[in-house]
Amino acid sequence: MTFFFEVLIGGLLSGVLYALVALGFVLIFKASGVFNFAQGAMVFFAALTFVGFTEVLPGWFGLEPGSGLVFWLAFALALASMIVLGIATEKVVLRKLVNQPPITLFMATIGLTFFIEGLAQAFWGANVRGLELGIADEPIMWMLDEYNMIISKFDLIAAGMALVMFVVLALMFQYTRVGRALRAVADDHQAALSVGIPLKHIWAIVWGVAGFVALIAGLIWGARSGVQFALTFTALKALPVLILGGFTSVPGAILGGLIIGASEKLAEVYIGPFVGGGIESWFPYILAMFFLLIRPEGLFGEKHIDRV
Amino acid sequence: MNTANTTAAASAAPYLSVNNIEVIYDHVILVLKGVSFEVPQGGIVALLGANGAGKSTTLKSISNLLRAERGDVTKGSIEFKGARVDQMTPNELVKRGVIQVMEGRHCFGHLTIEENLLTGAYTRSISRGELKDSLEKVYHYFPRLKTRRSSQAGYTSGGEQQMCAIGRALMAKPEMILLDEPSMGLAPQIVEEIFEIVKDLNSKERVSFLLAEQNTMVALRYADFGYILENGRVVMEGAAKDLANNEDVKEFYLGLSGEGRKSFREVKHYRRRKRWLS
Amino acid sequence: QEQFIGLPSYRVGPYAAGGSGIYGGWIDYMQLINQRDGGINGVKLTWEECETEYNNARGVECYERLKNKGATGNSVFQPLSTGITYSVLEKVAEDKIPLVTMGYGRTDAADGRVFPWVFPLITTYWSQASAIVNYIASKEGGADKLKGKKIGLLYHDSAYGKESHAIMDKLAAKHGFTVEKIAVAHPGNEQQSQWLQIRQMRPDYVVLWGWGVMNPTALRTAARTGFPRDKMIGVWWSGAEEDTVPAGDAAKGFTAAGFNVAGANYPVIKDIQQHVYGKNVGNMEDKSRVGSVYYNRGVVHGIITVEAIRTAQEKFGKGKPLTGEQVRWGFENLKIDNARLSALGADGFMPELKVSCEDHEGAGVVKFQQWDGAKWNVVSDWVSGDRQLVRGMIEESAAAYAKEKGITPRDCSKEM
Amino acid sequence: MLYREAGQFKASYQEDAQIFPIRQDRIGFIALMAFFFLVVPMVADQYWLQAILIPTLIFSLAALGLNILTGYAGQLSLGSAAFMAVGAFATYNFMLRVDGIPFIVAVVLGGLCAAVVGILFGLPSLRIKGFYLAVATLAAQFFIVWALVKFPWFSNYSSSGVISAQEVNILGYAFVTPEAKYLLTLVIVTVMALIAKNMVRSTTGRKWMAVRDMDVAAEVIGIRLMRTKLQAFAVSSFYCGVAGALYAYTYLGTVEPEGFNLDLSFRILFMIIIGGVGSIMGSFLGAAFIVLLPIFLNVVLHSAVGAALPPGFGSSLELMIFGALIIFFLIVEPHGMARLWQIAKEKLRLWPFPH
Amino acid sequence: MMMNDMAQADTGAAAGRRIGEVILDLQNISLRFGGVKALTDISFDVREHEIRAIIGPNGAGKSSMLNVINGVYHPQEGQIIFRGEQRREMEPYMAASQGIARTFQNIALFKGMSVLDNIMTGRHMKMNAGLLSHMLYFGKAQKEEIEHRKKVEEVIDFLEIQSIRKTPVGRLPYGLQKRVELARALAAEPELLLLDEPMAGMNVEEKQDMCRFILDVNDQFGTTIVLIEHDMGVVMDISDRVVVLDYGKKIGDGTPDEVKSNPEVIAAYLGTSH
Ligand SMILES: Nc1ncnc2c1ncn2[C@@H]1O[C@H](COP(=O)(O)OP(=O)(O)OP(=O)(O)O)[C@@H](O)[C@H]1O
Ligand SMILES: Nc1ncnc2c1ncn2[C@@H]1O[C@H](COP(=O)(O)OP(=O)(O)OP(=O)(O)O)[C@@H](O)[C@H]1O
Ligand SMILES: [Mg+2]
Ligand SMILES: [Mg+2]
Repeated sequence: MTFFFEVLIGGLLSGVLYALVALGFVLIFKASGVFNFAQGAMVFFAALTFVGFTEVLPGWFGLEPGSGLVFWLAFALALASMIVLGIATEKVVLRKLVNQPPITLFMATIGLTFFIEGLAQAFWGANVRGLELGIADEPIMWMLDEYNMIISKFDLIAAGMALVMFVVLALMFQYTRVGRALRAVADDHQAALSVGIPLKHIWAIVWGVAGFVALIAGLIWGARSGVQFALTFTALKALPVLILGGFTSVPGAILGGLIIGASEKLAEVYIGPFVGGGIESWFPYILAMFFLLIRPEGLFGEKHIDRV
Repeated sequence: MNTANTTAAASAAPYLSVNNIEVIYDHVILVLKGVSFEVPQGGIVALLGANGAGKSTTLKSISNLLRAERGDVTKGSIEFKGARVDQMTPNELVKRGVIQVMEGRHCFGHLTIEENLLTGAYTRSISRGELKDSLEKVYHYFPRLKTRRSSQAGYTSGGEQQMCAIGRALMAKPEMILLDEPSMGLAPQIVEEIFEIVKDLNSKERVSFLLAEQNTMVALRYADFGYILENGRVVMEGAAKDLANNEDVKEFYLGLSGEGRKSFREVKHYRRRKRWLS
Repeated sequence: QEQFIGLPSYRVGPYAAGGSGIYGGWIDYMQLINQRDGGINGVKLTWEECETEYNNARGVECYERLKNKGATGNSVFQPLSTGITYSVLEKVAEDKIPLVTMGYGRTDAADGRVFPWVFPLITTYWSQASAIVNYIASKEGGADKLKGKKIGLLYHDSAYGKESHAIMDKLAAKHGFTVEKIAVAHPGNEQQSQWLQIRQMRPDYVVLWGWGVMNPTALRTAARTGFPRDKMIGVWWSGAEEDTVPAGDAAKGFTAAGFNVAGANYPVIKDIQQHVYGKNVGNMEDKSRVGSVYYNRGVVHGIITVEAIRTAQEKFGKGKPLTGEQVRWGFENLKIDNARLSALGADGFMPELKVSCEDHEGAGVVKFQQWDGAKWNVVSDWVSGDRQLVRGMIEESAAAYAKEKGITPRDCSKEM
Repeated sequence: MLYREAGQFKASYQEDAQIFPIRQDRIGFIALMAFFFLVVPMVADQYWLQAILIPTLIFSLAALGLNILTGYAGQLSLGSAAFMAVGAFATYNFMLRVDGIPFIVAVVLGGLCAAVVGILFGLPSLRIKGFYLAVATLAAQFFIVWALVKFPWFSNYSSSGVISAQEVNILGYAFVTPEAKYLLTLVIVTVMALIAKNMVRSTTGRKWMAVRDMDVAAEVIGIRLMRTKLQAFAVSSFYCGVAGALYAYTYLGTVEPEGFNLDLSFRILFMIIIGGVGSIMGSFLGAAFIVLLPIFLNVVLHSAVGAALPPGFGSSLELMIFGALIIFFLIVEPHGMARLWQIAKEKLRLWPFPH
Repeated sequence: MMMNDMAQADTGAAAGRRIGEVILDLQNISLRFGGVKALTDISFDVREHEIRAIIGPNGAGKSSMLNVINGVYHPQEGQIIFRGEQRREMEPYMAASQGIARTFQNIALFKGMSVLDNIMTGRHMKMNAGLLSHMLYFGKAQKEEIEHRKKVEEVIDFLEIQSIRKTPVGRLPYGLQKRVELARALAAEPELLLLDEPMAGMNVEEKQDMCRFILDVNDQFGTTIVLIEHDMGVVMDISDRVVVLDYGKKIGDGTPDEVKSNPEVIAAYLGTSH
């Protein structure tokens, strides 16, 4: 039974981290109806830029490597880069594709993916780097002593950070003027334009915020498994979370994350051995698919309205 | 009606003027072939014409929504209060006071009616209280919306959506509204109500209107001036009263012949169509 | 006089870290030969890179594009990708270009009678698995101590990862230990459940048959669940700096196999630094990576390629560019003994090698290195696997392929 | 004034419903076919045939398959590569296990297997729409590749999961030379493209498009949504399956399940979006674009200016330019190259007048 | 009220058009969406060959009523009897196969297809060549295609949309789209045609044309028509009987004249200006 709970809790914590990546998707989808394929690339770009700066900054300014100052300076610079990237995306890509069908915008973000991946590697090279956030990745001792259960401190803190972000963003969407405008844009670009919602600002804001989310996700995932191209794959983990929770819902993303995280781990442990293991690659998708059969727009997604 | 003095007061300076514009869609489809007209401050100008004449296109070129449909103003200029506005974004235009109500409603389906209305006030930085007042005003004009305020717009009836679209534009507190077929799909008494609202806003708050309307009868009743568009050209213009008395207009746009309105059942043949230009 | 070598490389994407290191080392070594020796007996080496992105279709395109370049065509094709290897496996025989797949590709191609054009060289996955078991045995104090032990096999859930299954099962049966196979789905950046399972099973060792991000993640998660890292043995695709550095302290004590070692303290690397980087023609952007595991592996690629060409020149004429067919002969008759290694400045850097018509593997040994938190340290001599068992499996598998394809294996006694 | 339809009158509906109603188009098409069937095999070298033309044709076929599903029937799918894998592995097993089975029959059966799997994974489309469906088709992608790796029977117990295609032999003629393989591929692709064209210009295609454009209205007209969607899934998967079989048999020779990864699925999706969603010709244009552009960039950046760039930078630059060009194309024409072509023709028709 | 229906029909209808038996009978229909009561206990019938109008203020439930008739919405209560068959719910395609066609308030054309293809799609119920024969485009498929194309061309001629045959419908102005939608519905040769505000957004001239089309369809093919329209002129002129809905309830039913003078209807809908 301890084992069961260990797996369950571990899964839930990983789930929150999946949800963190999914959140980036949700933001952009909600605000523009675009399925942003580049989300994974943005996570990679953000983390790589951050690590890149921590490497070069000491040399530039004679700072002590690994110091808090370097960390925060690198963080600020990485965030600035993400915002610049967001604004540039709006200027060069989205503005020109207003009111186009979703699939076209989707494709544009695929182009963007290639671009960002190339850009990141052109700037910082393809090397794999380590990243230390200074949060020890070790089991919480009293849990281990008391219940013989392994729960990682790192995961717990990361999940906590993620949850704070979720709450803030969820509130913003529901209750602010900008949040409302974002949702309006997602419904109908042209109508949003017609009431004077400045698409460019909105998009720049959203992509900036998505960049911030990507940076956080990049830092956490980068600290877990190194800053390398594989960070782009975190997007793959986020997709089932996204469909399960619904493309448009921040709470959906988090609940979806919890469900996917927990069930995928439990399935791997309890079902995997019977079919040869490795089912984590598809299990979340199949699970999400069955969920969709019951609720076609995910748990909290906006219902597709078709009236005649 | 006090049409006469509004027109007189306004004719001094051109408020909105459209000068000889040409519009091409998709680089190949030429739709407007040199359209010019003016809207005086505080005026109500009707743009009339058959389906496909280019009314919506004209409105969209003023509000700069054309680019979103891969359309382009290739010639001519558009001026509002003396400044060229053709290169402005719709957002800047709304801030300057020009807002369009698009044909076919275009409500934000997933937002509630009230949220839809609130998006209309996006460009105004106002306090919560003022926002509430504006809302109340719209609800006052359209009580039906109040009862449906918390339903998602996508699930409301056609007419409710139309009201929502108009109400949304009102929330921006515009100086000039471009109304594209406001009466479409509305029950007759609501049509009247909407035009009364137009009248009201026009006389009380000096809001100018440019309306594209198929319901010529009503449009000419409320407008000061009218332009008739055919095939992307202005083929006739004049004071609303004069137009309403023009024989051709009477026959083709008002369905009135010499002996008054004909029953729809009596119109026997439809293979006749007179065009001023084609 | 120039000898052309086509390089189907990958420097972007998930595989780039390995690619840039290996191709960097390889190119630097060829540069060294050109700069220091003026080529191989006066024949300068030329090369052209072609980006494959590790994608099969693009690999085939590169292969076709490169094959007729240079005066005598491409001399050797080394795609560094199992997928591309398979895609050109049959073409190389038609085009008469040797295909060298060091540490990847088709294991049974070590049977040169069935695969005359393919050279896995030095070692194969099966030899490696067997060597790892032998290494564990030596740590435990003898093969008999393996009995009753439990070895966890944490593998990348792909064809690559599954290559380990058959041989491990055979070895387990032979030595009386048990294997617990645990799959990690690609890409493997989340292994919570696998390691909790491992914690339950309590294996004595865990063999990490991983790739890419799966490796540091495994190390980190092992640390988190309290599995001792010095009981984890990695394969050569799990044993580079790229695998340990991201794991931070969690990687300390981790041991991995390799058919080359890390370190810049070898004459050959020093020569590269002097003659290549000294003249500012080095290929690595990040010079600190010179001497890393992947870089040195690239140097091994370079050494073997150059030595094969040198060997072939002995037969077909010194100082002349050779055709792919002639270079193939060079590979098949390649013999690098310790004396030669010393001469090359690569003593202990890579194993001795003797290739023959039957045996395209030629060595079958690996060294084990342990990560101390900053660098790899060699902790064993060259360890061989169970050559007989492995060879048996190779021949069996090759024979099955020959049958399926209707290939009559060469009779090696008739060759030369 | 060359490109005019003036003076070409159609006397019957049959004439009006031709694939190329305009004479100039017909002539152009015949010339093109003659070029590809007669001239190319004679002049193209092995590189062009094996590394460019054959894969372009095969990817065109896969793109065509996806276009039927996504472009015509409006069901977004990210699992095309998996259906290709089913086709390839099924064909392999038919060839392997059924003695003396003719190649074409094996390919068709392989395609049918893909169709069956396609229907299975198409079932959720009855309830799920848009991007939700796309992500659900990812389940197919991951599951199928996993299953092919996991169950060694599919690859005849080959230790590495790789299958090695048998020799293609039709009526005693062995297709071994690149020219022969090219012609075989070309024939199959041409025939299937014509069949696709026929489907989309008849009721079948109209039903697909109706479901795509507005499914409620389609249902009100009496179209059975379930049947139509599943039919599209089946046909599309069949096309992908055949493409997969050709991928194994006339192109690579040996394939591993992981070769049919998500990346390939995306690549096929790029093809139809760049080429033109809902256009047969677009599938071909898109495939050519996606196959050729990276090669072109690679040649330019590595062979031409490669020496001047730091290593690795060239490859990154390649990726950046590729991405930028995709975006550029979409901005110029969001509806793909096929639409660009159409607009060009419309302009040509009006030429020398601008409108 | 029922009794003078026939008399009214006789005089009002053009010669040769005889209003027949009840073919559609709606009994006690109630429809709710969550808390919204779209329709409450509504009953009325439609007779063969008649033009039956439904009017009412916005949001009264008119469109919902049509949706109930052809199976898009499933009412919680009530019964629908169409040509003697009684049912409460069915799928839209079943309604289509029984001869019910319709147009939509918000145009629901297939935007990516040409006018011709849109109308051809309307005929698909009558085409039964299989997939294989379509693949080859030979034999039955081709024959069918041509045969039905002829029918479609008749509809195109009838509605005078020859010149836009090959245009993608998305590019057409609103009014023409409405006409194409009608064409698509007519192509199915329906027995019962449901029209949801077919004349919205048209000027008088176009409305006249549209009325003519509707009357002609009704005359020439004997098609029964249920019509929603806000233009009272049109409704009063061309319909045989009118149902008035308000807030989901029926507040009037009868001939145009009767409805016009019904005080409840005047209060709720017509207002005093008419
Ligand atoms: N996005 C577009 N692309 C191509 N052509 C268009 C587009 N929008 C409109 N058109 C064409 O422009 C012409 C004018 O259309 P517009 O919508 O302005 O007419 P309208 O006068 O508003 O008609 P209606 O009364 O039906 O609304 C029409 O012929 C139409 O086909
Ligand atoms: N699918 C639905 N979900 C929720 N509410 C709905 C739905 N369909 C209709 N309604 C509600 O039912 C009521 C009746 O709608 P309906 O569309 O039938 O009105 P209508 O009479 O056609 O009005 P209009 O003349 O404005 O088109 C409206 O209040 C509408 O909001
Ligand atoms: Mg219009
Ligand atoms: Mg309605």
